[in-house]
This record gives sequence, C-alpha cells and structure tokens, in this order.
Amino acid sequence: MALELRDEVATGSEPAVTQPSAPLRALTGDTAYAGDPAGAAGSARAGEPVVKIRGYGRRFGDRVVLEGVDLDLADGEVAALLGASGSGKSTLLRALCGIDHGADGHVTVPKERAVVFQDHRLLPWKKVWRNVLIGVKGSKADALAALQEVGIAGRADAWPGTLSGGESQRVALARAFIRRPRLLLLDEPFGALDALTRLRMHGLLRELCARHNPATLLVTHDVDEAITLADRILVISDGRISLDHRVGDDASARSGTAALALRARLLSELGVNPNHRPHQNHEKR
Amino acid sequence: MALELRDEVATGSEPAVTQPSAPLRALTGDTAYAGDPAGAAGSARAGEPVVKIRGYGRRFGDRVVLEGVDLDLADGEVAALLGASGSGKSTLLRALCGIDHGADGHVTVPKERAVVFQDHRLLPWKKVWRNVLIGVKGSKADALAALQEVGIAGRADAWPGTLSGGESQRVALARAFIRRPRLLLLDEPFGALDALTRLRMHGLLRELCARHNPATLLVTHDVDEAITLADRILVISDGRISLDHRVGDDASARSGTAALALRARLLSELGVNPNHRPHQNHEKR
Amino acid sequence: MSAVSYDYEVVVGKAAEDSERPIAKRIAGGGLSVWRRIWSSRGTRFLGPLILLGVWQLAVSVGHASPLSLPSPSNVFTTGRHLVANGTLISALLVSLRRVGLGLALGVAIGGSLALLSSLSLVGERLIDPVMHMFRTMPVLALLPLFVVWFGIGEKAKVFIVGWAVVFPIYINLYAGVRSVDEKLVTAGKVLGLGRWGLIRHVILPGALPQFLTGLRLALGVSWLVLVAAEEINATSGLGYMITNAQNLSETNVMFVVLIVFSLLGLATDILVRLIERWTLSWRSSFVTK
Amino acid sequence: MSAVSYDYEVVVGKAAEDSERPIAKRIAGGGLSVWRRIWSSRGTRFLGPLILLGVWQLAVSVGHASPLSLPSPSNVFTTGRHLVANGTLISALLVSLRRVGLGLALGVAIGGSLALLSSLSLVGERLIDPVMHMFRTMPVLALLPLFVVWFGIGEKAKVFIVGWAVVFPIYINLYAGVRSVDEKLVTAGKVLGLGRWGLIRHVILPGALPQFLTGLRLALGVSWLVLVAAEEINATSGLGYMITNAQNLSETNVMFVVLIVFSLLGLATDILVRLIERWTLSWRSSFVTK
Amino acid sequence: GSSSPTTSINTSGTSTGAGSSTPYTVNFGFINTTATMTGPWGYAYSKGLLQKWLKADGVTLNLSHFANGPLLTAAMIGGSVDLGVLGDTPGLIAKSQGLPAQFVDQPELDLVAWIVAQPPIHSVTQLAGKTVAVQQGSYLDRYLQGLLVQDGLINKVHRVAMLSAESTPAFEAGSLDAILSSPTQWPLLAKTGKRYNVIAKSEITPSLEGTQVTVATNKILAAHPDIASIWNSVRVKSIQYAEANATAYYQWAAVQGNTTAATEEEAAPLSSYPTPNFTAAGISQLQGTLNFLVSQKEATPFSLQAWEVKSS
Ligand SMILES: Nc1ncnc2c1ncn2[C@@H]1O[C@H](COP(=O)(O)OP(=O)(O)OP(=O)(O)O)[C@@H](O)[C@H]1O
Ligand SMILES: Nc1ncnc2c1ncn2[C@@H]1O[C@H](COP(=O)(O)OP(=O)(O)OP(=O)(O)O)[C@@H](O)[C@H]1O
Ligand SMILES: [Mg+2]
Ligand SMILES: [Mg+2]
Repeated sequence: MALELRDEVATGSEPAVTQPSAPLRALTGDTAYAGDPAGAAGSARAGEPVVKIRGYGRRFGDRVVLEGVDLDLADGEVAALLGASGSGKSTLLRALCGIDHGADGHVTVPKERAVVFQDHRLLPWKKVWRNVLIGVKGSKADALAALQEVGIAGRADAWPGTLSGGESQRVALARAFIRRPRLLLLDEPFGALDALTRLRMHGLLRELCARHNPATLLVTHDVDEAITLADRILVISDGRISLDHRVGDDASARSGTAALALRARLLSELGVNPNHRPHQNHEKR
Repeated sequence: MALELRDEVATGSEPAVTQPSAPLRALTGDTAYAGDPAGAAGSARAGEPVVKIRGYGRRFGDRVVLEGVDLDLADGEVAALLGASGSGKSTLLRALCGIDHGADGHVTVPKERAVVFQDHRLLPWKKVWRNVLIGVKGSKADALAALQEVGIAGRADAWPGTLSGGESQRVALARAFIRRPRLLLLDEPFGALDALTRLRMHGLLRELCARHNPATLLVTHDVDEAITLADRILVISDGRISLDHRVGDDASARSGTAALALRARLLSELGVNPNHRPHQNHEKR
Repeated sequence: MSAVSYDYEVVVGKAAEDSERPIAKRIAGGGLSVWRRIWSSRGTRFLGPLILLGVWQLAVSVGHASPLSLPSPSNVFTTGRHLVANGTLISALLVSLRRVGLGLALGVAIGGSLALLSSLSLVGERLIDPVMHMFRTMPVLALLPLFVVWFGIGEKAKVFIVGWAVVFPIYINLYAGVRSVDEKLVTAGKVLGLGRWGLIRHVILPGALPQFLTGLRLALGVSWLVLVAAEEINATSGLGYMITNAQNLSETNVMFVVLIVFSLLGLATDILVRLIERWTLSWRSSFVTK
Repeated sequence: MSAVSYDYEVVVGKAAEDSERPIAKRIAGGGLSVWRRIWSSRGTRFLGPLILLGVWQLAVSVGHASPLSLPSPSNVFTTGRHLVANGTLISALLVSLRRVGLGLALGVAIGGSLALLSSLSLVGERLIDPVMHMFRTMPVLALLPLFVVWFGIGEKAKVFIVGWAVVFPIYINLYAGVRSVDEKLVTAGKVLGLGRWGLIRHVILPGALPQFLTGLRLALGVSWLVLVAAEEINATSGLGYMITNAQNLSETNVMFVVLIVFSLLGLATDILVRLIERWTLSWRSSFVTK
Repeated sequence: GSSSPTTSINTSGTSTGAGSSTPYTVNFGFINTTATMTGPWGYAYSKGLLQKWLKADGVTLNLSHFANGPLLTAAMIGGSVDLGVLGDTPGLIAKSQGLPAQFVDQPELDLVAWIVAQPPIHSVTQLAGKTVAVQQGSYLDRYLQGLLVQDGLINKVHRVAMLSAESTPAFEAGSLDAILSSPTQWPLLAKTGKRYNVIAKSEITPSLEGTQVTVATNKILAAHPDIASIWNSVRVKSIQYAEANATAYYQWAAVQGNTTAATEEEAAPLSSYPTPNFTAAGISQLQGTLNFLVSQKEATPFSLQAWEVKSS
C-alpha cells in the first residue's frame, strides 16, 4: 500500500550529488503556513487527533531507524519522547516538521507548527531579534518581548555567531514561543541550559501550552523533566515506540512515590538500572 | 601590568573584517603538540599546579564577561565548572585551549591538551573514524577501539553530517579519549546523551582519568553529574568564580546526606531554590 | 475548546507528494510526480542544447540572417563531418588540448599557491593581494605583444598566456574559499594538535575545496577563451587558430563548427568538474537527510 | 606519579605572544609583535605595488629590455601626466566606465536571474545549466562578428559584449553559492513558515552572498578585459580603444599608461567589493572570537 | 641598393665577419592569419625551392606568422624573429618608435585597396556624413585617409576602426555605409548576392598605395651581415620562378586566399613584386606613406636612405 508507493518514489527521485540541491528540494516541497486551502489535507474536527502517524518508517540505506510507528496526538497533549542516543527521535520530529522526504508511511500534521531544532539553526546573517521574527509578522518590540521571556533581551542585537550554547538555544525557544502553533515540536530544547534557566523555561512552556493548547512533542534525555512536563511519555527503542505511558492528570502523579516509581520504570526502559541513583555507588578511582 | 599590555595589543591588532582571517590567525598562532622546546613555557615540577590562571579577564566590546579570575588546577584534579548560561564557562575553556587571542591576564597550561567542544566541531569532510584520529598518530583500529568505547563503532564510516546529536557528541568524546592529555577540557560533554549512555561515559571518563591522571575541567549544567565526577566544584557567577568547593575524597561525600547538602548548596549558588525538587511542587496548568 | 478548524497537511505519504504540486507546477513547469521524475533523469540535460538547435534552425528558416552571418545547422553539420573526416578538427583539438592542459596546470599551480600564501599569511596577503588585483584587470589582448617580447612565439608563450588567464579565477576563488572556512573548525583542528601543514591539509583545503572547484570551472572556461588570443601568435594549428583563420577567410561554416566544438568542450569540462565534485564532496550529499 | 616533566605554554599573557614567534617568523617574515602590528596596518597594502614599481625600474635600469617593449616608469609617468592634462585619459575613462557600468548591470541582472532559476528549479537547471556551460567557452573574440550582425556597431553592441562576458562568472559563482547554502538552514526557514520568496530572500540569498561577491569580483575584472575587444568595434574613444590604438602605433608609453589605469581600476574594484563585503558580511566577523 | 650575387658556403669562415660561415638558422616572420606564407617566395617555399636555395648559403629558414604588425614587431624586439615582411605603415611606425631593425627591401608595391559602398552611394564625395570602417594602421587606412585628404573630405567622413572580421558582417548587416576592401575580399562580398558599389580603386592613385617592407634586426645583421643579400637573391629567384610558372602561381595563391586565380592576379599581380630591393617608385610610395604618417602625428620623420641596410 502506501508504503510500497513511497518506496518507489523515494528510490526513483533523488540520485546522490547531481540532483536536486538542498535549496531546490526545499523550495519545490511545500511550505508551512503558506496556505494551500485546496491542498490534500482537510480541517480538524473537534476530538480528532491533530497528529496522525500510521505505519511510519525510516531507513537510511540498509539501516532501519524506525519502522511501523503508529501514533496519535490529541489537541493540547504534551508528549515527552525518550530514547537512547541515535534511536530516531530527531528523525521522527523531522518527519513531523515536513522536511523529511524519504520516509515511509502516512503522517498528517496541522499546518501551524513551531519547532526547536536540536542544533538551533539560527540564521547567522540575521541579528538575534530578526531570527526570532523569521516567518512571522511582528515588530522588533514583539521579538524583544519574546527574548525578554527567555532572558536574553540584552543580546537582541547580537549576531547569532557570538552567542553561547545556552543563549542560542533560548533564541530558538523564543522563536518557537512567539508563534501560535497547533503542533509544537521541541528537540532537546533545554539541554544546554543551567538548572535555574531550565526551570524558568519549563514555566514558559507550560504557559504557552495553557495559552494556545498545542499538541506538543518534547524530546528530552531528562527523565525528571519528562515526568514534570508531560501528559504522556513515549520511549523509542529498537525502532518502535516501546512504551506509551499516560501520566495521571493530578499533581500527585508527578510527585512523591508515584513519580519515583515512574522514574524507575522509564529508566529501566532506557536500560538503566533504576536502583542506580546518582551520588551513590561509585567509588572514585 | 600584564593586563594593560595585553589590552594594548588586543586593540591594536585586529581591525574587523579586513584583517587577519580566521585561518590566518589560527596559523600564525601557536600549535598544540607542535613541540616548541625553546618556547616561553617550562616543564612541570612535581606538586606544582599544571594550570595557572592569574588575573584572567575577558571582555567583548563593553561587556565584561569574566574579570580577575585566579585559578590553579593540580595534576589529576577533576574540577567541575557550573554557571548560568552565558556566564563565561566556554569562554574560559577557550582561553585554556589557547584559541582566544583577546583575553587579559596570564594563563599557563600544559601543551598536551584534549578538548570536547560544546558544539562538537567534527570536520564534516572526514569520516567519523578519521575525525577521531585528527592530530594523533593512530590506525583505523585505534579509532575503532575508541569509537567502540563510546558505543558508535557501527557509525565509524559515516559522514559526521549524518550523525544524531548524541552520536556527534560521542565522536567528540572519542576524539578526546584517544589522546593522553595533561589537561582535559570538557564543555558540556554529556549534554546530548541519554541516561544510560551518560552513565557509560562517566565510567569512561573515570577510567581515562585513572589511566593518565590529567587535570580535568568539566563544564556541566547537571549538578548531580558534578557531584558524582568532580574532586572540586567551581561556580561562575557575575564574572568571577563565586564558589570553589573541594569534594571530600571518600565515597561518603558523594552520596547520602552529604551529597544532598552539597547539591542544595550548589543549586542555591546557581539561583535555584534548593527546596525546589523535581517532580514536586508544580501543579500542571 | 471551541470547534475552531485548522488546516492540516500530509507530510509523509501519497498526499505529501501531491501537496508539492502547486509550487512544483509554478517552478518546475509540471506538477505531477511523473514530470518531476522525468525532469530528474539526467537525459533532460540535453533538452536545453536541443532547444538551442531548434531556435537556430528556426532563425535560419525564417531567413532573417544572411548565410554569411548565420549558416544553417545542416551546412555546419556537413562541414563538421568533413573536418572530422579529414582529420583537421581532431588534430587541432589535440594541439589545443595540450596547450590548454599545460596552461591550466601552470595557472592552477601558481594561482593556487599565491592564493594560499595570500590567504594564510598576513605578509603574503599584504604583498600579493593588491598586485593580483592590479594584474587581473590588465587585458590579455593588450598584453599579447609583451608576452611575445618576453616569452617568444613558441609553445611556451601560448601556454604562458593560458596560464596567466587561469591564475586569476583560481586565485580569487581559492582565496575566498580559504577565508570562508569555518573558523571554529580551524581552531578545533589546531587544538587537536594539527600543525601548520596538518591544518592546511585537513581543515583549510577541504573547507575551501568547493570554492576552489568553482574557480576551476571558471578557469577551464577562461582557458578556452584565451586560447584564441594565444593562437594568434604563430600557431599553425589548434582550435583558436582555426577559428581566427575561418573568420578571416569568411568561412562561416568552419567558424560555427569550431564554436560548437568549444561549446562541447564547455559541456565536457562541466561534466568533468561535476565528477570531481561528486568524488571529493561526497560528504556534502550526506546532508541530504538532515 | 613519578616526576615526569611536561611542556607548558602560556596561552594568555605576554609570553603567549612571544610563543607565536617561530611560526609568525616563518610565515610573516617578522617574529616580533611590532612587525605584526605594522603589517596589520592597511597602508602596507601599497607595498606590493611599490615593489612592483621597483622591479620595473630595475628591469629598465639593468637595460635588458628595449624601451619599445618596456619603457621606463618615468617616461610612462610623463606620458601619463600629459594624457591626464590634455583630458584624453579622463574622457576615455569616463566613456569606458559608462560601457562597463551598463554592461555590468546587464550581466549581473541576467547572470543572477539565470543562476537563481537554474539553482532553485529542477526544470530551470535542466534547461539553463548545460546551455550556460556551452556558451561560456565560446570565445568572445570569435563572437564579435556575430554581435556586430545582431546588435550593430553602436554603444548597444559594446554594452552587450561586456554584459555577455559578465554573465558567466556571476552565473557560476551564484549557482555554486546557492547550492552550498546549508540545507539545515533552508529547511529551518521553511519550517518557520517562510514561503518561496521568503526563503530566497532571507536564507538563500544571504547564504549565497559571499560567493556571489566573489563572482562580482571576477565579473568586474572580466568586464575590463572584454572592454578592449568591445572597443575594437567602431570606437572613437575609451580605454580599450586607446590601448589598441597605442599598440597599432607602437606607442608603448601610452600602452603602459592605459595598462596602469586598468590596474588601478582593478585595485579600485577590489576596494569596492571589500567595502560591500564589510557592509553585508559583518556577521561573519562576529565569528572572530568563537 | 642592389642585389648581390649569391655566394656558396664558405666553410673556412674567413670571407665574411662574425662567423657567418657556419650554417645558421634565420627566423622569418610574416603577416598572415593562415600559417602559409604568400607571395612568390611563399610559392617557392611551398615547392621546397626557397629552402634549397638558402641551404646553399648555409641558412635554414624558420617561419613564423602573425595576425598583425604589432605582434611581429614585438617578436622582433623579443628576438624571436630576425627577418620579417610587414606592411609599410606598421613598419614605419615601429621604426620611428625605435625598432632595432634595418630596411632590407621592399618586396611588394602597389597594394590595391578598394572602397566598397552600399548603394546608392557611387562616389567618394557622397561619403560625406557617412560611416566608413577600416582596419586602423593598415595600408587600407593609409589609402582611405590619403584619398579623403586629397578630396578635402577628411573631416566630413566618419571613419571608424574595425577589423575586417567584424566590419565585413557589419557592412552586410547595413550598419556601415562603406568599408575598405582588398580585391581578395571582394568575392566574399559578392557571395552574399547583394549589390555593392566599388566607388574607388587605388590603382588610380598609386601614390596612395601601400607597400610592404622587409626588415632585419640589428642583431642578425651584426651576426650575419650577408643575410640581407642572401635573402634578396633568393627573393629574386622566387619571383623569377613564379613568373616562369605564372598560371600555377596564381592558382596556388587562389587556394591560399580562398579566392580565384583571376582575383589574385588583379589584387597582387606578379608585376607588383619588383626584383631590385629598392626601386624609385617604391621608395616614393614609401616616402609618401611616411610623410602622411608624420602629418597625422603617428610617426616621427626619419631618413629612409639611412634606414636602408648597408649591404656587405
Ligand atoms: N542522513 C542520514 N544518513 C544515515 N544515517 C542517518 C542519517 N540521519 C540520521 N541517521 C541515523 O539515524 C539514527 C537516528 O538519528 P536521530 O537523529 O533521529 O537520533 P536521535 O534519537 O535524535 O538521537 P540523539 O538523542 O543523539 O539526538 C542515527 O543513528 C543517525 O546516525
Ligand atoms: N564573540 C563574541 N562577541 C560578543 N559576545 C560574546 C562573544 N562570544 C561570547 N560572547 C558572550 O560571552 C558570554 C559568555 O559566553 P560563553 O560561551 O562563555 O557562555 P557559557 O558560560 O559557556 O554559556 P552556556 O552555558 O550557554 O554555554 C555570553 O553572553 C556570550 O554571548
Ligand atoms: Mg536527536
Ligand atoms: Mg558554553
């Protein structure tokens, strides 16, 4: 079915170096927000999932990274995505962004999306505040407000090349937070932040979710972060979603023993001995 | 004194776009490992610090990032460096690498250094295993062994551009671990790794330290990681080293209540309310 | 939440392709995947030249141009076949290829070395760069007599003239390429223990390679251009000689045959550089999926 | 640990500068910071041209060259002063500047558009790219008669010839520049909601700008080169006309004056492009400290 | 001057100075875009005779050809060419600028130039206000300017410098009102099928016609003072040989120029190749050209007499 057809197209179209170049492929692909009312997609009916993934798979050459992934995300749902390094989290996110043209299966997403890439992807030739405004209509004041929220309004006029790792990450966050997405895709968005800033960003994310109620997919390596922020926790391993846990809706599910139990379960799913707590059993040297 | 003199040189030499280009400056600078026996530096006497930082400061334009930093690192000492995003941790590391030509003060470091950059800096035109061997004499087998240790021997023949974030980070780690440095500089080296891989890397780092006994400066945002790995924990804030804590030598200092107390102290130094534990006090939405 | 409706799109799957249609149609001239597949095939590269041929034939048929200024494709083809059959064209091609080959080698070596000296050393930059910019606007045509005075009228002079012209695109592009190498990678290489030559070999040259190849593309083109001027000096064969000769004898057919040979050489050099690119820049294509 | 001794180095501070010495000496010809500071000053860019002048004077003094092939600098200077005084040089310069300016504008517009079409659209690439490679090796000298037939012998023909030659370096460099834009940034721009034109304007053009400027540098050079050929057609003034004329009349002094004007124009165009670079690529210098 | 009899090889090396007795090579340059040397000596060369004759004097000839006079004089300055035949205009200009070479002979006189115009122009006076293209510095230019000065039109006609490769198509396309042409170009124009008027022929005003000059560098003359006489003798032999085989000669010339034998005979009859190295008629044509160039400030005056090589 669909899978076979994609395969054919995927192998038939893009032969290595000669053809279509990066910019070319991007341009001849579709454009987010571009408005294609007569396009292949429809409108959401209330209650339907906003993200539908069916039989999704991705292989690079012989290597199968993901296979047969089915997933629905509902409006307003915050899902955390955990998984070993190289398990395919970013690959899945790229597909949801609509920038992966070599995947199999069928994926539908809302047109209004916002993304924080794992590698930030700031345009080096645009000052920080202009980077925040890429693709949205807004004034410098809007950009400054967004930068203020992530705590780097002071660097608004800097070139991205001069930012520290955490600063770039926060610009990428501001860039996502200034939008009103129906789908928010965050690829390890807090990885380069210190504890304090990270907590602030957690707060901001919650606020944004409360305001616009987007479906959110948050890739993180921090199990605690997943438990604090997510309604639903997904673990990828061996190319599939091996665990799909819904966190209870009340606060108790995120604290105390319930949280500790969940933490242990997630860690064991990730291959870590859950009894292995930090600052315990290593004797140094 | 030295500070004034540098200042003069720093302002006198490099006027914006016209002059000296990136590669040029790198080439006319000195080269690590290049062997300059008649150079300005001497040899270590036992017991003396291997890293000496005196009156170090760095400003970008009007912005003072670091000022009056004094720090010694002894042979074999593992120091963790904590600090808010943008506080100057990477800046200090760059100075210790010897690639920052605009700093004030006086810094002496051993010639044999290994670095993991915050942004990995793999050469995109060299396959993974060749990236590991840059600047060292070694065979592909050596590279594969190092890659095996960080768990990505399977991607040895891949181009860096196809790696996931965590995979790149591990290649950068392998690149550092294959050396026998006297000074090991690690800039958030585990930030993009999942829990399991991170624990493995901690083990590797310990092993390396045990084997070659380098002075190590580890930048991290993970307080627990600092406590588990470091002999000494430094916190940068407001442009200075605001806390310099030596972790006790016995295992007890890294576990149980001692660790929790240290954790609380570090977090409060970083501005976080230490009572604020994960999975506790946030009600969701 | 109220029942606000939002637009959806398929990002993976059958419809994902169709959603490319509007833009593909606008740019690519055909919206169906079938068309994209057809255009993707390498054979379509010959369409442009074929259209050109058609336009030429049309121009001749409409008859606006005199046969002296624009002969018909068939006439030119006949002449071409004749020139190939009697060996003139092939031997001219071989002679010119030798001159261009030697000149290119010389120019690339000199231009490349100067670019490296100039982009990697402050003193080199100060001394070499302005002089290069002074020389490169001096017209080859005007310099011909000086070349003759200094290098004589033999093969040497012709090779030197080609070499001279090749130096500049190589210099400019390699210089710019070196300067555009990501400094983070250069410092990384340095910190990792690469010495001067190691840095140049492992970091700077690979980083500048794409732009160097652009320079090479231009140099290959330029070398054929100046060949005509070079072969004004005491040449007894060669493509440039042939075309000047044909021009003076008003043999428009021959002139067009040689022009077509030049254009085929242009195509060939492009394919050559593409092959070099595919071979040396394969790491770039790996970004395809990121 | 036993008392193994290791080498140390000063990476920040006074000695850090001195430790640069061995390499600085090897490359920069002077190891002291004072020297580096001197070389860094922009004035040293004039050293190369001065040395050139010295070599010229020396060659003349040693007397290996006949005044017919290499006049002395002072003679050339006198002739130059005379030509400036009687207005010949200035009016020739103005006439040629106009032709080059118009030709450049035309060539940059056409070459730039073709490069964008070709690099951004599959069909464009298939149709345009091979044709460009076919045309660019056709020697301008051989095409002159065709230009004359199609565009006459007025200003138009001269401007078109310059434009024709300018198209190719612009096309090749902009095409390569667009293709080298980091795809990650392009997809990021797309995901962030940029449309086709937004992507071109905010991502692709800025990303390709450095290489475009390299193309512009080459185009500026090339435009002066073909001017000489263009002004072989029915010109009564202009630098190209002047130099051809001087050549025909064996007025080596005048020829050298014009050559020097050409080289100064080369310097000026370089400075112009440097200014554009400083203005548009300021973000690049920000990587200085990373 | 006069042509001296040929001498046989003198192996003892005592009869003439500077070691001219041992065999040596002379680099000979001529103007032609094709690699073949034209004229009677070119014909003799194509038959292998010229080489044979020169061999007898111990001279090996090495031919080089050039697109225009300036390139040939550059080659003489650079030492790549020892002996060369070029048009009188570039030769006189180069000499007045100090070309280190002497005047060996005047091998061809009466270079024929025509003015070809678009109908309805049918006379030179009608050229007033019109555009005429001519290759600058050529004998055609000399003829045109001379004629216009004579007719008082020099400031009324728009004279533009173009190479014939460009002026011919421009003329056909109607961009030019008239061009200068040699009879050898005429058949090419006729081939277009259009009608053009030949409004002036230089045969009527031989004093305005160009000539060719042979010059030898001071260097070769110093090393082999007899080269001038050697060359002259073989030149004379060539002319005599061509005259003896006139039909074959014109045929051969037609093939070289892509024309017809009749055209060649009209453009460059064998009668325009004098056997003496200097003739009164030739020198007066040359002097006329020099005077003209001086009047145009394109050359400085000098004595032709003094330029003549002193035959050994
Ligand atoms: N273009 C490509 N060609 C080949 N393999 C690729 C390519 N892109 C990604 N991969 C591989 O696919 C796997 C999944 O990559 P992905 O980036 O999705 O990992 P991830 O789960 O995000 O890991 P991390 O946590 O380290 O970011 C990795 O092993 C990666 O090397
Ligand atoms: N070239 C530069 N020009 C101007 N400011 C700079 C430059 N490089 C760094 N900075 C600034 O200096 C500060 C310190 O940067 P640094 O990279 O050292 O931070 P950091 O402590 O490593 O932060 P992070 O944890 O986010 O990586 C930042 O605010 C950064 O924006
Ligand atoms: Mg990832
Ligand atoms: Mg940092």
